[in-house]
Amino acid sequence: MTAVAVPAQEEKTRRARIVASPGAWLVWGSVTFFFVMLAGVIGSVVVSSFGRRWFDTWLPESWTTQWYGQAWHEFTLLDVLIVTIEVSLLVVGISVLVGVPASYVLARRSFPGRRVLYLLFLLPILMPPITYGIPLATVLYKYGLAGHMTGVVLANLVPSIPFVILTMTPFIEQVDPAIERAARMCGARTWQVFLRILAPLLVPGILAASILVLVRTVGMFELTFLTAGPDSQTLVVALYYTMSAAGIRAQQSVDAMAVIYTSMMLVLLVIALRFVNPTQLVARVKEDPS
Amino acid sequence: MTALRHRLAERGIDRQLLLLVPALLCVLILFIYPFAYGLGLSFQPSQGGVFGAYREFFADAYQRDTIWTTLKLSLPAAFLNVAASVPIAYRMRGRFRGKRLLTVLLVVPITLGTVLTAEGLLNFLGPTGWLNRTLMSAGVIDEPVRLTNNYWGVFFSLVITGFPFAFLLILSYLSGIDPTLERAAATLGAGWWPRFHRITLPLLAPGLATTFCLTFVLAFSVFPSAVLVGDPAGTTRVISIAAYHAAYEAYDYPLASAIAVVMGVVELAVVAAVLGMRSLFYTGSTGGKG
Amino acid sequence: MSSFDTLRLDGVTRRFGGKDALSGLSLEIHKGEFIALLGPSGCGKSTALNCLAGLLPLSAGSIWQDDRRLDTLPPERRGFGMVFQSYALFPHLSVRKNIAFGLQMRHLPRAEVRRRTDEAIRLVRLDEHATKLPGQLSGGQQQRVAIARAVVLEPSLVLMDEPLSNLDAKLRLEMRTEIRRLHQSLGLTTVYVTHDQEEALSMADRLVVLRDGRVQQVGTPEELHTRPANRHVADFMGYRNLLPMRVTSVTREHVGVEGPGMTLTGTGVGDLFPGDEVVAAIRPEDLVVGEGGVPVTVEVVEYQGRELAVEARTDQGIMLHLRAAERPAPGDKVSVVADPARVLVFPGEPS
Amino acid sequence: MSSFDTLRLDGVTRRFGGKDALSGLSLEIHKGEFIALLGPSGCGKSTALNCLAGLLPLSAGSIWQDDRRLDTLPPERRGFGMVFQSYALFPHLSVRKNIAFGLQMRHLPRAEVRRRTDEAIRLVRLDEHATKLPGQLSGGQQQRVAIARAVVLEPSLVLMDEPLSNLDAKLRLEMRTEIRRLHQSLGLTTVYVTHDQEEALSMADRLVVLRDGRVQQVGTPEELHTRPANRHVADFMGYRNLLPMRVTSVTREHVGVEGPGMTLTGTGVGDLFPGDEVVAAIRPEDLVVGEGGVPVTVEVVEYQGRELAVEARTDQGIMLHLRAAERPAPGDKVSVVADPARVLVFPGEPS
Amino acid sequence: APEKPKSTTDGPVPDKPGKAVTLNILDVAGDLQLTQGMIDEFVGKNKDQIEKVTYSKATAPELVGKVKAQQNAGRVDIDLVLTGVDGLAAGIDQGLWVPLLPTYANRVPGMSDYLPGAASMQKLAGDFGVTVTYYPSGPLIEYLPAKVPTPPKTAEELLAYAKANPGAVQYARPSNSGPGRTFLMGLPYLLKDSDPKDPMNGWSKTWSYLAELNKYVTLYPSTTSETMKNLANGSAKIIASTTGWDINPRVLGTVPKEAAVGTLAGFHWVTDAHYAVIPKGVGVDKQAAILNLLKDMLTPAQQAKAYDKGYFYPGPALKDVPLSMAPPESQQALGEYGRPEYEQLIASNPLEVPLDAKSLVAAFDKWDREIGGAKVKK
Ligand SMILES: Nc1ncnc2c1ncn2[C@@H]1O[C@H](COP(=O)(O)OP(=O)(O)OP(=O)(O)O)[C@@H](O)[C@H]1O
Ligand SMILES: Nc1ncnc2c1ncn2[C@@H]1O[C@H](COP(=O)(O)OP(=O)(O)OP(=O)(O)O)[C@@H](O)[C@H]1O
Ligand SMILES: [Mg+2]
Ligand SMILES: [Mg+2]
Repeated sequence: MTAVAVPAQEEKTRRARIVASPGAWLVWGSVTFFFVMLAGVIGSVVVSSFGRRWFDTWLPESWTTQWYGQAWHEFTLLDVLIVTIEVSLLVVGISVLVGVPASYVLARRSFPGRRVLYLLFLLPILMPPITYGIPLATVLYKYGLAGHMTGVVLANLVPSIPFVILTMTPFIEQVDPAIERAARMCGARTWQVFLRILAPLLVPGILAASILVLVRTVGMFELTFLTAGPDSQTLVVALYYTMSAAGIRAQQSVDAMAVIYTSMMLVLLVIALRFVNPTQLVARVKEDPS
Repeated sequence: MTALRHRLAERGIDRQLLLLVPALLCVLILFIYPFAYGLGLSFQPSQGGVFGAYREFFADAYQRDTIWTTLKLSLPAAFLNVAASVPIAYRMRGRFRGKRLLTVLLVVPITLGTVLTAEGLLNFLGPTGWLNRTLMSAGVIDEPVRLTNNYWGVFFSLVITGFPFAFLLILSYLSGIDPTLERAAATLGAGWWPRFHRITLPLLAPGLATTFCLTFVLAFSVFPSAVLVGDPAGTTRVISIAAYHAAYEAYDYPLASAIAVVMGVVELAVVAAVLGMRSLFYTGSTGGKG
Repeated sequence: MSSFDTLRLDGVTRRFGGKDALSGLSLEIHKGEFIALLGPSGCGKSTALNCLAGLLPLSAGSIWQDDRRLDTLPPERRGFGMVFQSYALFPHLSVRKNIAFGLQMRHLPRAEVRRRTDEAIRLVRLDEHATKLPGQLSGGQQQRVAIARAVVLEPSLVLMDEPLSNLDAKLRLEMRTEIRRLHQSLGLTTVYVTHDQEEALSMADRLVVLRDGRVQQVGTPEELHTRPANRHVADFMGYRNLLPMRVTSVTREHVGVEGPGMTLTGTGVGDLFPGDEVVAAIRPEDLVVGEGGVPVTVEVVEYQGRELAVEARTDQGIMLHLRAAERPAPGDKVSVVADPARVLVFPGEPS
Repeated sequence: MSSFDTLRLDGVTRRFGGKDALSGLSLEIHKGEFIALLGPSGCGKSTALNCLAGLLPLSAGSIWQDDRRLDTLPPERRGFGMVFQSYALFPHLSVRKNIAFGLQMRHLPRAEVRRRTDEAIRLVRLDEHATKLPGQLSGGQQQRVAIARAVVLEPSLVLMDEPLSNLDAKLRLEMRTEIRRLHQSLGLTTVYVTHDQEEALSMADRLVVLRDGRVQQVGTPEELHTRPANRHVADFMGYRNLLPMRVTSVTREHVGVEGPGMTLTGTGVGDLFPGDEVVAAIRPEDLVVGEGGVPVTVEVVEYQGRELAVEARTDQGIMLHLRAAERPAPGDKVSVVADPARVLVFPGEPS
Repeated sequence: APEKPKSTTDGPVPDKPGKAVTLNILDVAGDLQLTQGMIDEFVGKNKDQIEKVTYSKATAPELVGKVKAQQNAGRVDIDLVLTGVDGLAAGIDQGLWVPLLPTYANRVPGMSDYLPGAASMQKLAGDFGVTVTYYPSGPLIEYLPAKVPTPPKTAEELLAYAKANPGAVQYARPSNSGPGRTFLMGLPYLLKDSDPKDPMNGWSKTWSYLAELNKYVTLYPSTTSETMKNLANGSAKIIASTTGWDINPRVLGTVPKEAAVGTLAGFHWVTDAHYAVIPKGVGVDKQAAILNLLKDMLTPAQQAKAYDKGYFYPGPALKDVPLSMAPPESQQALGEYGRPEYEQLIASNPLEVPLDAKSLVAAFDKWDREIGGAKVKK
């Protein structure tokens, strides 16, 4: 498919267009600027995390991996990483499974009380966990659900499900309802329509929502801390601790923790983007058939 | 029986609405009770009657102003994130070499987390960070520019974490729009700008609205970076700091809940305004014959 | 579910924002029948199909399958097949998978799915394109996928919404034949929407003519063609010349009518009395050049395959459409006549 | 931009994934011409239009407007109008706004936009629906919006991709007339894709017949209809009876051919010699019941408006399509003859 | 699976748990750095009492919420909390802790050997907590001798220095920083304010001093680490510090070894300590194990581990725990980075307990409004 040589002339027109447009320059210019800034931000942390001492100089005096080793041992990071990944995948999976059907109904149907429901689903996103975190943890503890992974997952579902609902609604609106009707005419039940027709068409949306939920879950300190038990701490609790707990801590070890945190997320992100394309398939076929 | 079902169906109530049930249950069980508890708490301050906590908040200019401080940070940040994502995502339609890599790179900052962002900003933009060093050795400035521990530090961190978020969503929403429509507009003599703002933008509006709301909400509840790279006692004393202070330093949970409720209400007002505008726009299938 | 004897539509009505797109459609469809829905653009044909399929809830009326009420069932439980006017192909599935989808939904054995899918692909001549995605097909190819996807299920009732509109004449004829063949060999019941009266006439057992959401006439192709119930049906059935006239005489067989600059003899439809305002309807092919008729001046001559389509104007400025075997030149003055049996006279409604 | 004398396509080729959808299309279009692209489904008609409009980059070849190279210009700078086969209406704009869009792009005064939009809406008979969104329209109504949107601009070149496929016969005739009228009164140049040869024949000045991406014949309607260049064109132009035969004799005027159980006399196309394998092409309407012809048994009789379409089979099992004025019964044995001038004999290609 | 509370939560605490227990220890003060070695050693030797310990760490403010949630639900799975003054006080205020004292004071005999400062700190814990580590803290000032050849010797000189070098003096926002708050609490003593324990009414000199200083402070970082970093990279010249923050960061390498500390004339130490508390709802078996653990921790041999690498210098809460008892790494680190002058300074300056929680929060609030937030107002 991709091996077809693009005729030289086509190439030329394209290049000509890029050269011609000042808008393009502006856009790519700002993108480059953003990347430079980003590289500076990330780079300085990474460099610092490998530096033994770094005072008033361009680069640290000497290099070391001791900060990583320390962080790894201090927080038994392997376990924490495993828990983090388990929790976040569970949260992402469940909130997509529960959220997408709900957003489907909200996007497609009009029924009495739709607005009220929409508001209801908005609230958990709007309300800071301060309002509901402690009572939520109480409820979960009462039923023996907190203090281990179940509680962490359940608590994180509270903002995640509405988040999926909110992000998915416009995606679902974009899908032509006639396609669903056609599937029904082929005898597909609702769940089959979801599985076989909607899900593939919504892949970019689900991907985006999942990534965002993942990021939020991995970074959700409050709810996780309140409901976690000693062996269901996630990375963010450890990170948050290194960052803001009392006591003395080398800057570099915070940086190392942050780098570990980011690396984990990055791996997940790259895996996700490796297998799924955030461009909708429909557009991909029509976009530039060559 | 069937007659009843018929009548209900006419009003839009049928079995498909059952798809809402899991999400609704989650929110009702896990959120509504805890939230009602927190809400109730906000009306039971230790002194000052039912609205005492709210009165306390609004009577104190130092507290009340946090709303404005937060809006001043979050609205421009959300706006910039969305506004910058649109042209970049728009440029990223179509196929070109390295598109996937570029996408990944633009989305990467989402994995940074607040801690790394904060550390990175402090390291990189700090008085002896690489940026100031570069500018000073290039002779552009004599004194280091202050870019951290003030409004700008927080603003940058909101951009770094918010932009990829907005970009990912908008890129996905954008790809759900049938490219044929733009081609049709081109044959009608529309150049790229009218094509964009008359065709693509309105079709993207629902997605933009949602993206804006979500980035705004994320920015509005900014906490760690407001403390870490901001000036938490002064220019970036955002409302969540006030809530945090009440809850975790003064252990005044009624006041904390009240502040959090105020936060939710302010966010709700903005979100409602945006979603209200969104309903003025077309929502529905964005492609296909028929 | 699958089989039935009759399907009864009872006052089926569908309103969109206060306007009836379909109003009071009552019809009994028997097993094995081939019904064509016919009517001008926007008359409610697709709406009727969608109501039957269960894709649009009814605003009033009911649908019965034998003695079972159908209109409360969701579409997937009615077991009908449908070709959508907009095709509605699954954009993410290849041609083959689009077609196989319905079979897979019925959990048929893999081998059978394969066999039947292959057969359907062959039927619509898409063997070469089986692995393409819908976005990579031409318009007509897409339409054929839509046909294949519906008929491969061999459903008890097939609903087809303009299934051949984007096919070339030759393929259209082939497809028509295939559809009829399937209809007959599998004993399907078919409801077929078309804008093409020739197609309707040649394929259907019965025709339903709609106008503005209302049924105008239900009947066999011959009935409709030779005895349209009103001037709208006539208009639609190819009576291109609709001339407002006044009745001069009424006999048992014929009606004499008179208009500006011409008198004609025709056959009345409904009760007519001298002096009534009427409309005389004549097909172009029934208006022929002949002695002693209405004198006209040829204006436009169009080549139409074998015949020539001619537009001519009477001295009073009324435009007539006729056919000619030889090529008259624009400006020629000729006289045209029509067989009274082929001139239909309808009461003139205020239109 | 707007006006030109000739538009020259020079070896225009478009490949999709290694397969030519359109190959080497060379054509000169003169100002004011009405060109119809005709050909079976999937032959590359839409591809050709898209290339012309600038929506698909060419894989090879070039397009010239007078002496300006066109194929490197983006679509919006070519100033052509286009009716998409899939309509491509703007789903968020009302009918009126869809139609006004192009005019607004040209920054015409508001009053003129309004006037011309109203006129176009009236032209396509959508006055009642002007405020609806495309999603609220019937298929045919949508198609009419697409037509109005393109013609309202009065562009120097209008490209129409099956613009009438979803309209009923009556409306289609009206629209045809309107399109021709616009074409003539505004002096537009039109490239018109249709699958309907009748439409092509009646509207176009010249026809281009494509097959598998290649041009088969370019000519006036009459040329194509009476002297198709090869059996594919013949097939496409309604010569439904394509009989594989062998040449027995060749005279200056006629060719004698012989097939299983029948002998015919026809007119040769190209050089033929006795013994050659050929294909005799005859239209159904040229095969008539008459004395001393080929004996056949009637199998299927279809009512088609005025005439009857008959399928009959020779004793050797070859199927013939013919027309009859009177209704024969299936099973009747009749004899059919054809005028030698109307029997075309083509060299038989290995198909 | 959720652990059902196996033993009763009230009633007399046995001498030893009936069966070896598992302890979940939550550290919100960074105390494990000092005490984990002690705990591990005890657990290693007393498998019959404590089967296993799990450690988790958190920040103090969130602790209260979590314990409350568990207590409201009747399932407490945090058995022992190691906390600083703030968490201790918040918990007392919210009624979270088991009143171990004076009932079981005799089970932890080490408590009678507290250093005087530690003993005062123990008073803050009322009936609820047991002091496990202690240090005199600050306020100190820290600087690089190369950049500040003549460091200020009094509060007034510090102000004058700041005036002469705008932006050079830095202390972190008190509510986020130990040295920051020690500086804040130490000022009333330095300035001889009327009531050093009453920030609202007795600190008038302190507040006007801070306001004046504020004019020359460009930045109040949100963490102590940042002030240290700024000191190291030269963007700050003099920062507030404590004994632990002086030694440990130099050991870790975040601050140059050559950094020096100074004191301001007439300063009082504002001491600090870490406490062990047991949340209500913990079974008596576990309480028994914890009491035995605490008894062991408050022995000189164990306390010597608190020297660490100067993290909480000196660290031990008990009398007569010289550095020579500390593990060799501690001795080595402190040999290299320690400051012998501390002994003298500790001995010769008065020790004061920090503000109580309510007053401290009020002081933070006032600081935020009038000092930290002053730049935005007007
Ligand atoms: N994106 C694509 N990828 C691969 N093949 C394509 C693509 N688009 C079109 N084709 C193929 O190119 C050929 C020509 O397509 P085109 O749309 O031009 O046909 P057409 O003449 O318009 O047919 P129709 O009358 O059915 O609309 C078809 O066989 C089609 O399958
Ligand atoms: N969603 C809608 N909202 C409002 N009006 C609608 C809607 N859908 C259809 N209509 C109107 O209902 C009428 C009937 O539409 P329908 O699609 O049934 O026509 P049709 O007979 O299929 O026409 P065509 O031959 O053009 O496809 C049309 O006038 C159309 O404008
Ligand atoms: Mg329709
Ligand atoms: Mg086409």
